[in-house]
Amino acid sequence: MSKKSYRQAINEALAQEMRRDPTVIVMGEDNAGGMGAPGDDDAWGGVLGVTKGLMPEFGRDRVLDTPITESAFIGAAVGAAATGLRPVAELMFVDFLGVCFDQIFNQAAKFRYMFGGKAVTPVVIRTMYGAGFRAASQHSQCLYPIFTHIPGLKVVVPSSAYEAKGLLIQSIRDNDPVIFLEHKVLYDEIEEVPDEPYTIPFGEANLTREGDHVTIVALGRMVGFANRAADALQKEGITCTVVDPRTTSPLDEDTIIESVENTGRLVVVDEASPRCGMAADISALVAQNAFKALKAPIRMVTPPHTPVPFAPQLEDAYIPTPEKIADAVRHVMA
Amino acid sequence: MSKKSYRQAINEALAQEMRRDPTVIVMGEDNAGGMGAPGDDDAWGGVLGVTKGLMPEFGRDRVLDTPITESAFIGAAVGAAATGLRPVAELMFVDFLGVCFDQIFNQAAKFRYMFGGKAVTPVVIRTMYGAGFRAASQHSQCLYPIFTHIPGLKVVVPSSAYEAKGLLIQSIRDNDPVIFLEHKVLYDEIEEVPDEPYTIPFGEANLTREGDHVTIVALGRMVGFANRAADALQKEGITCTVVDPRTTSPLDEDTIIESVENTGRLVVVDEASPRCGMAADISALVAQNAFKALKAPIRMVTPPHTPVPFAPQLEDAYIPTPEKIADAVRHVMA
Amino acid sequence: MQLNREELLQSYRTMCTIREFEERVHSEFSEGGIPGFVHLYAGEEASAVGVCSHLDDRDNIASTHRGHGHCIAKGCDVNGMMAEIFGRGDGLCGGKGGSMHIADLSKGMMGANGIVGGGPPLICGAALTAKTLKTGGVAVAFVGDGASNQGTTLESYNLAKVWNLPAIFVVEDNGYAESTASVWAVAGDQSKRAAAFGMPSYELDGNDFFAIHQAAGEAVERARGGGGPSLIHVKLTRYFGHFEGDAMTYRQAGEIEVARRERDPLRFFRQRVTEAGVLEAHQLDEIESEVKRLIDQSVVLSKAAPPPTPERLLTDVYVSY
Amino acid sequence: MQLNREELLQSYRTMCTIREFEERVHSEFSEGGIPGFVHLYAGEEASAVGVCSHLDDRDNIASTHRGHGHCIAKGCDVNGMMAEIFGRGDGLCGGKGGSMHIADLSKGMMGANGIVGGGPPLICGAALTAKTLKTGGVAVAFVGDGASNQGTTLESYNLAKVWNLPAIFVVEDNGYAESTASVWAVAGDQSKRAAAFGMPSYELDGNDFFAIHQAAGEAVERARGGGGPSLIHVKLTRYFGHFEGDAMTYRQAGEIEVARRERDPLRFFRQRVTEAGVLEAHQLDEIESEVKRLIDQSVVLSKAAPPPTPERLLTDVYVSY
Ligand SMILES: Cc1ncc(C[n+]2csc(CCOP(=O)(O)OP(=O)(O)O)c2C)c(N)n1
Ligand SMILES: Cc1ncc(C[n+]2csc(CCOP(=O)(O)OP(=O)(O)O)c2C)c(N)n1
Ligand SMILES: [Mg+2]
Ligand SMILES: [Mg+2]
Repeated sequence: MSKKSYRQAINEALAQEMRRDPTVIVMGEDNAGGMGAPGDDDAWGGVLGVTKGLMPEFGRDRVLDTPITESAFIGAAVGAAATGLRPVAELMFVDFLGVCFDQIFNQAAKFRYMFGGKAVTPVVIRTMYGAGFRAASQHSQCLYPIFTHIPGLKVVVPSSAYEAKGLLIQSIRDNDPVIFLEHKVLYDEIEEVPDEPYTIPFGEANLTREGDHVTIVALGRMVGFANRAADALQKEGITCTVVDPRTTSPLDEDTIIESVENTGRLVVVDEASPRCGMAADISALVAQNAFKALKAPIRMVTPPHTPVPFAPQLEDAYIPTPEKIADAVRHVMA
Repeated sequence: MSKKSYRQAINEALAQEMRRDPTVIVMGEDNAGGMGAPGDDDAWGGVLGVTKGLMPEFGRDRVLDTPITESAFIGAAVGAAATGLRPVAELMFVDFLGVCFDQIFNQAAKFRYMFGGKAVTPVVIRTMYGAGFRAASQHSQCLYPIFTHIPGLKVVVPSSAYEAKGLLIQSIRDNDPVIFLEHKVLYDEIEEVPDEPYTIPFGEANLTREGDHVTIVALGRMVGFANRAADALQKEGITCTVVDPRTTSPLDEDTIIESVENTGRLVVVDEASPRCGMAADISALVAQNAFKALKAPIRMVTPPHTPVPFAPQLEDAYIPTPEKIADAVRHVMA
Repeated sequence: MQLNREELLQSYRTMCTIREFEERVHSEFSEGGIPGFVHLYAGEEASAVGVCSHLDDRDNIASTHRGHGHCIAKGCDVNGMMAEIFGRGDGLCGGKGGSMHIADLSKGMMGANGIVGGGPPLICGAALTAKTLKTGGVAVAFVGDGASNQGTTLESYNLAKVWNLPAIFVVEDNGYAESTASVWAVAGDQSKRAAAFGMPSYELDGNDFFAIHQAAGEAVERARGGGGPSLIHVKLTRYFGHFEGDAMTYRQAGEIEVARRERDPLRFFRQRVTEAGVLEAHQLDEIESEVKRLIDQSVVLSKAAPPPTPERLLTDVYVSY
Repeated sequence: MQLNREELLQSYRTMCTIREFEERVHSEFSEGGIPGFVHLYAGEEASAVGVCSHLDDRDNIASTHRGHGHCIAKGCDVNGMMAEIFGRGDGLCGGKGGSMHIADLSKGMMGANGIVGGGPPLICGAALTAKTLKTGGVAVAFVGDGASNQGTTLESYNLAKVWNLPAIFVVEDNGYAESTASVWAVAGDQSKRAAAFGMPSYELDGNDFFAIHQAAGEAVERARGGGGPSLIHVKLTRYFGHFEGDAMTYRQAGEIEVARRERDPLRFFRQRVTEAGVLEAHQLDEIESEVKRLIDQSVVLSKAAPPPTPERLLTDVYVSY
């Protein structure tokens, strides 16, 4: 056990799995960096340094830099997975899915079904998401509702360093295509993380706290925000259960429903766009399956239906905050 | 007024708008067809003949065939729209969005916002969707929840020939990027359609029937199914309001909420995949905003979370049916 | 690359199997027994067989919507294929894929593909597996003239070269992408495209099995030896419409008849081997009759087979969920 | 193509403006005043200006993440640009776009772009508009060496040629895509790629304004005259990191210093025009001082300007909704 950042936890998960299993390879733009360039060889480790140090240990044959051709190399990861490797491919920002989505949603996701159960495609696509970096509309999206919509994909949204390590190791060992979403603002957040490898199963939500009055379901970076909101509400005598589903597909429906059955109230917090988003998905689940338990309307806390703006003041107003979450809880308590 | 098929209604809308406005152009794979080939010139009119006859009237400069390069030509439509044309581009099957999605969701959808309100991008992307053709996993998807998720896009899902004509003319005259989704199984369905041009505004739902007990919200091909279910239920003394939202973005939230406030019960029917889909989106809207009116759990009728299978028996089991809709209504009435 | 008698007989048998399979699917489709979209490969047999006769189970191919020929050439079970096309539960994909999604990964057949340009990136991946695990395998992407313009295909040329992959791209240029002529839609030319990405290439008559076999042999040898990717451009004719039901008004009247009469790859093969005295006509005739029986039987079996059981709707989405 | 004195002075002024703008953004960024990702164009000025000096308001360009130079060369307001980069309400995009999304459609500047390869398809569209409406306009896509591999770019070459569009593709090859060298990532070569799609091309020293101006003039003339697309490949050096904050460990020590000393496009220009006696050094010096004042002022204005008002979060998503 030692303090590790979210970035380090991910890096360690990759390194440990690569040591364990020679079929695990890593690829992406500048994942080592410096390919063909006169300076350092392991120059980058991806644009935010997450894969740094892997190439010196595992070599260029297992840590591959790529040209900027996401269709070709994400597709190559898919094809390699279907033929015997366990590639972990980095789609730098999830916002870039538009240039390679076919290989993910029509190929990787559907092979097993279309081929009558005969294909196994253990590919992991690591990708950065989320607002807060002043990176504007094309580098700040969440987009995991799109992956969640697609049958055949698994979708993982780790909320902390501990979660990231265990979920990434699980992702690599999993035999289905997995989209692993890393919130760029969390990379430097630090917590105690075991040094040895461990897995966190998919589809098992984590109750980060338990309370009596309201169930808050939150994802990724929003889990921390929900807990901050719950801290503040506690002083007002409102206690909350905060559910981190960890994976949006599979989704731990039972834990969510059970919690709402206990509290009778639901607030869903998500940083993704609201329409056909995760907040709606979870709200609908509860409205269909735990309606009788509900004492108040469900409340969703999401950004507005707008692209992510650049100016810091606007971006801060865009992202859900602990204050907005607390307000929503107060609203369902009223 | 005369009987027209859904296909003819769309074709007529295109022709009338092209006559009215010389900046309207049409493009897509084989939209005329026969380009460079020794036989007929207007050989195809798109793969299911929807644009047939336009090229002979408007010429090759306004009805453009394209190579099979969706990124390039959908992007070209977007770029042309931003510089003064009103292109109607055909993405043959919506399933192909994966090879061109960036130009739609990061370019067209975001220009206006990113550029501080200075861009106008009046592009229409016509595309075929839906199951029922035994066309298997990569040619049968709905996928409009993905477009609906994206701020900046408008999304239109016409449920009949009359709707198709009015909504397409509106789409072409609209100044925002519009995704216009044509259900391939509806092309040969016939109804009375005015001969003259008319528009149907976006964000105004259509009540195809009114009843007291249950609100059924249904989209596209499912509108007809919902009405068949309502016919059957009527015999059991259950009367339904069937709401066709017509556009999923903007969504006529008020009409949906108002109807649920009247009936107290909601069934949402959608042919799209269930997770983060339209059924969830509409259910969540109601669970947040009309909760007090609800007398029973909301019920969603969708396909399962699987790709679309090929075998007719499986595909028929995949698609929601009038029977399944009626069952859901009975369930919320119980 | 010399072929012995056994190999020649085998090649002819495979080409005949494809031809007969497709002719039969054509007639069964028009009788209404086959659901969905079906794209036939008849007329293009020399390409699939000329290339795949160099491949074994280490090697992978990715195919297109027009995939039956590639499947048969790569060793997929013909009964399983026919049953799949009929949508039967014992089809090669359990009836869940259909004509556009036939695959058999155990044979290195990574799937027909409903997405134009879907295959080349996958093939980069299969080639990467071969290179990484040092299996000695190669990977082949078949693409049409239409697919040769798709960004996914062009990107794959670059990636295959940059990563020095044992990959081969076979551009099957049948003159049309749906109703659009390749002379119009393909700017420049295929060999120059290969050269532009630093790949050696071949321009071949796609009716000439021997030319294709020779070039593919070189390309496969180069790939296996670590020499990187190649491109093979073959010009050929499809004997049926783009899909079954296509009225083909964009084609020249008599175009197919002329091709069948003058450039049939099967007849071309027969002529070459009999004229050279390597095989005798009756040997080839026997193969044809055998193949006919085989395909007849596959249709009989498929028609008799039951559809998938209803619970199969929900299986095979994930390995575990 | 001869340039008169006025044009030469104007070209130098634009190049200086870009250089000074970028140097200033660099120092302001390191002081912490500028949010987000910023990619600087310093060192590449001759390309933007050499090309854009042939363009007017009929003409459109699409730029990249490294867009400031293209914006300035196409006539975007420098104060508006600086304010945008600082995230101010009076920025060219109201503070909603930032460095990666500066656009001014009224000037034919269709946007910097956060997506590598995002621009070329758009430019096919702008060229199509020009062709359809017979405006006489042309459209130019600037792409990096990294972007030159992207499928969207390669598809656009084909579409531009097939549709015979008045389009020009300028590949700005600064040797790197992020930390990856173009000699590694770009298989084959750029001119052969152009040839592979049937386009004429130019291979140029990107520090030589005059060579670029000459070639771009030809390409623009060809496009305006209905002669279709061209490709211009320029080799140049970026003087800063991939983005601000990049430690550039992948580069050769001293690489930038050498380039600045030996191949600076501004110095190159100065030398040529003064040696030829067309302009005098003091004229150029004056321009430099003027530009410095202009940029100084833009920074002062930007710093003083207020952020966007909160309600702007919700505006500009649609024209109407
Ligand atoms: C991405 C994508 N775009 C369009 C289609 C529709 N489509 C299917 S086959 C085809 C023509 C392909 O032509 P070519 O590559 O020459 O292959 P051929 O049919 O001639 O064998 C088209 C346009 C598709 N399936 N996928
Ligand atoms: C589709 C996509 N992939 C990756 C990136 C991340 N990215 C931004 S700039 C860049 C390098 C671009 O290199 P090049 O085209 O040579 O332009 P340069 O930065 O050298 O001007 C990369 C990989 C992106 N923005 N979009
Ligand atoms: Mg073809
Ligand atoms: Mg570069």
